[in-house]
Amino acid sequence: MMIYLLCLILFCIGLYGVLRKRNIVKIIVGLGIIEYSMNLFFVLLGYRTHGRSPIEARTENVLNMVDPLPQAVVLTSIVISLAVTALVISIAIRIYEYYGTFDITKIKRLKG
Amino acid sequence: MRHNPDAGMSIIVKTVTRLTVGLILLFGIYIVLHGHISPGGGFAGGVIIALSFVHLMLAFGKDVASRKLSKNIASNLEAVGALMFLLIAVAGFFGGSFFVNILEKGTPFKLFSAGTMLLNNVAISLKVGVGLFAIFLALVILEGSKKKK
Amino acid sequence: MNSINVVPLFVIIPLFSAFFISIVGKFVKRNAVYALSVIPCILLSFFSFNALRLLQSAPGHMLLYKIGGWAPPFGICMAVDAFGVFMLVVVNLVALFICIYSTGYMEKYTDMPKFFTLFFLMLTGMNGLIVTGDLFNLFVFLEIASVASYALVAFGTEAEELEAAFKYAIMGSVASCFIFLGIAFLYGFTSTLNMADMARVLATSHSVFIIPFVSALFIMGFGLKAALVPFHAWLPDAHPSAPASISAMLSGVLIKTLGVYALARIFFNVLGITATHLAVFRFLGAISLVIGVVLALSQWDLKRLLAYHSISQIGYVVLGIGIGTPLGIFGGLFHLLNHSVFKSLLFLNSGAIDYSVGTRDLKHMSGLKEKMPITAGTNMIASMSIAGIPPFNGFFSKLIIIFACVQAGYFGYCLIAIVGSILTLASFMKVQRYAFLGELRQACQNVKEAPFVMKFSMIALAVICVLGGFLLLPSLRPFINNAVDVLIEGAKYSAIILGETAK
Amino acid sequence: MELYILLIFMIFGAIVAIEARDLLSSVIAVGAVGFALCLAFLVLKAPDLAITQLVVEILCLIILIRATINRDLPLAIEGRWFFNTVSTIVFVAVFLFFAYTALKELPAFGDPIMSVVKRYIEQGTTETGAVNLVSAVILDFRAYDTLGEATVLFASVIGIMAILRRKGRKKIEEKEDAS
Repeated sequence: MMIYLLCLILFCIGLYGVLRKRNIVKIIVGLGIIEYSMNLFFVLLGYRTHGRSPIEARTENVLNMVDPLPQAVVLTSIVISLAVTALVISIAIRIYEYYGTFDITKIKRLKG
Repeated sequence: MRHNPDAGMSIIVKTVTRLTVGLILLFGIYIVLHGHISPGGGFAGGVIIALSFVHLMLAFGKDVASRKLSKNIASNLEAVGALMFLLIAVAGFFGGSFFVNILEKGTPFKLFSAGTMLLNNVAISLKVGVGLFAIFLALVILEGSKKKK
Repeated sequence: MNSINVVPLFVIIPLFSAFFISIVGKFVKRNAVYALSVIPCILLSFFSFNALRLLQSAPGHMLLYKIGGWAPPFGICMAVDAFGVFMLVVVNLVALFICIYSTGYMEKYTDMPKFFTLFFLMLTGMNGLIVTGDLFNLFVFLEIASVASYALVAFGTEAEELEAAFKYAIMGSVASCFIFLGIAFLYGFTSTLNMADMARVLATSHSVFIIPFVSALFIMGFGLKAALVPFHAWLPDAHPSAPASISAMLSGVLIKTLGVYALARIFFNVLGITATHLAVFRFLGAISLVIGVVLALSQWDLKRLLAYHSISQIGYVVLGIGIGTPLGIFGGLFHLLNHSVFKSLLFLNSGAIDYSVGTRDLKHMSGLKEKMPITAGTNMIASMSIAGIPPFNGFFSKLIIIFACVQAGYFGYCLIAIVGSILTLASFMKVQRYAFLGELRQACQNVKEAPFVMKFSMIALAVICVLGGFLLLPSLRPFINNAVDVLIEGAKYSAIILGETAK
Repeated sequence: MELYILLIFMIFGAIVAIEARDLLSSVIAVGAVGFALCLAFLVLKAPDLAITQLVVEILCLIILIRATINRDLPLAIEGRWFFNTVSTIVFVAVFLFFAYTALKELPAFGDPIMSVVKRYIEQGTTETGAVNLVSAVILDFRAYDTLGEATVLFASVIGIMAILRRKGRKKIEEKEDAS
């Protein structure tokens, strides 16, 4: 139970970084940390004490396998977070080209 | 690889890169082909292939790598990979419903053992590898154009 | 190809055309790409009406499609019921007219093939989300639609658009992380990802804290995708800066499928609706209704004004669904249909003005009626129906929501709905007076009417606006009523799916 | 036991990444958190995930460094208005409290209820022919997810190519010759 809480604390640190920081790169870093903790939490749910990795051994029949479903789901989620992070970084680069700064309080051309 | 000597990093990095790029590419292809036997698979292998191209570009500068695989060829190849994956899925219609694994299964520990899984892995790795390299090329080319302005 | 195979076509067709256009786009002339993009949309709308007809004959009023031949709890299944077909018809019809419109509108932007590729990817995401019966699959298609819409908002790479796209992308991905956390908790508790199987396990299990916490996570995640008030900050920036056909797609269809449909499907069919959920929905709906209209009054940029109205109209829909009685849900869904029609028409009109006059500011344009009669006419119809003037469809759906409020005894919400409708009327009078009536400004002398393609789709949507009112006829009413029944008895959803696989 | 050590290290790495003044050091701190996550996957017996996380982490790091390296960056000035800090901290506290209560009801760490997965483990190899069950789940039982997944990556590549093109809109004078 304690390990789940540590993972959610990591989630909150990332959330703090996204909501609180003024620098675009810090916000992207916070987003990355949120996605790391999210993936870790899902895999933690599937762990079995003294389990073995879910690959059949040639010689003997592996009995206590770890849950393969969260691993398949998190593999997809890792690549989704890569796709979103790459998109957000390319937007940040173009914003730096126009505004000359990464500080979101200075990027306020939009009204309201 | 004829290139203007000043682009890219120092000579030491270039010689090391000449040695390791082939090995990284080979390792990536191994991971893709053995996806259903050992850990790894379409995604991991594809990203390793992309990294080998990125490694080449970082060491030798932009023009060498884009001569190997230019941007619009990359985006076309990526769409071809994605289309291949979709066609394998649609081919499942003959075997009943959408994503049926129509090829025969073969004996477990052999290379051609899991029906369409091998083809799926190859299609995904083609798409992921070329797509991520296209992203990196787009990022670098934007940087180049800004300096010229 | 027997009839059941129509279900995966809703994902295969847009996906195939997205990949095909991105390959062929550079080597083919412009109108070939236009043809390549309009034909799949026509096919999709035809299949969605076809699915409507198929549904009557389907066992248990549910089109169940087992992907890869695996039975639901083990593989992913596609479950299309009355509520799903209702959303499919709305999404694909509006997408058809927007696609026709954008073949004309995209002259102003470079790199047009990439636009249509992203357009079809967004359509794939929405159709996939409506069709799927698996919770993680719903998350993946939600991500496809969101990533495509982040890129489309920043399509014209100007400074404001990039800033709006950045804000939208960050808030959107934080919302997706909350949704993924909710899915992780549900998987940990029920150890299955299939919605029907999960509903059965949740119904039999006794959990005191899990369901409230997970529903809070989902309300935050899908609430942000639906732009309900506490999470609406991205919408007034993202919609004006997107190209007009995309802002029509965003506020017409995207926030409804990603937000309202997903909320309704998960809360009514999976988690099991409770009185507190309904109270929260009513409260959020009422707040976004009021704040959306009040903020819209002071706006001078036409598209920003329309974006704030999207927030308030979504408030109507969520308020309608939050009442919980069959009449309330009927009003909510009917308003969802009407809003996606007249809101996309309003955005298409603003795009036509932007295309010919070149500005979005109400102060700089007036008296366009002489030069752009058709746009003025369609705008008049759309403003009348959003403000709720009797002969048009907006009036009937708002009326039903107000009746449902009175019938269920929520007089406060009923008052808010009426006041909101009046303020909407006021702000659209402003739009009419400044944009179309009054004398023609000398700057706008050489303004010419929008091209034929744009006029055709605007007139088509206006016709639907006028005809929308007749959906109340007894012959057409079951179209929405079956969707309402799906939501009312939520538990039947899982009984049908699991029952169907058992036999 | 080593899981706790890795998690504590990740939390410290995350704090350093958020609070570091220089952007480059915060990007490198995120890299460290990513590699610790890769180790955690190995400890949790998920080799597929470890490879993918390691490789994706490297690519993400290269792109991030590329975005921050040759910019004449002022140091990230601290300080934002007071209301924002209070609301973030209150939200985090409420979130953690309710998460704690919900966590108590989840099955204990280490023995997940594997109702659906039992069939994957027992008949996975016979039905799909794959030895690596994670690949069996990805490419056969839930192959539709992987199709969606490949489309997300395709969408982001096309989106990045659309965002990073040099000229977004045609200027007015160009519009005549184009149409």
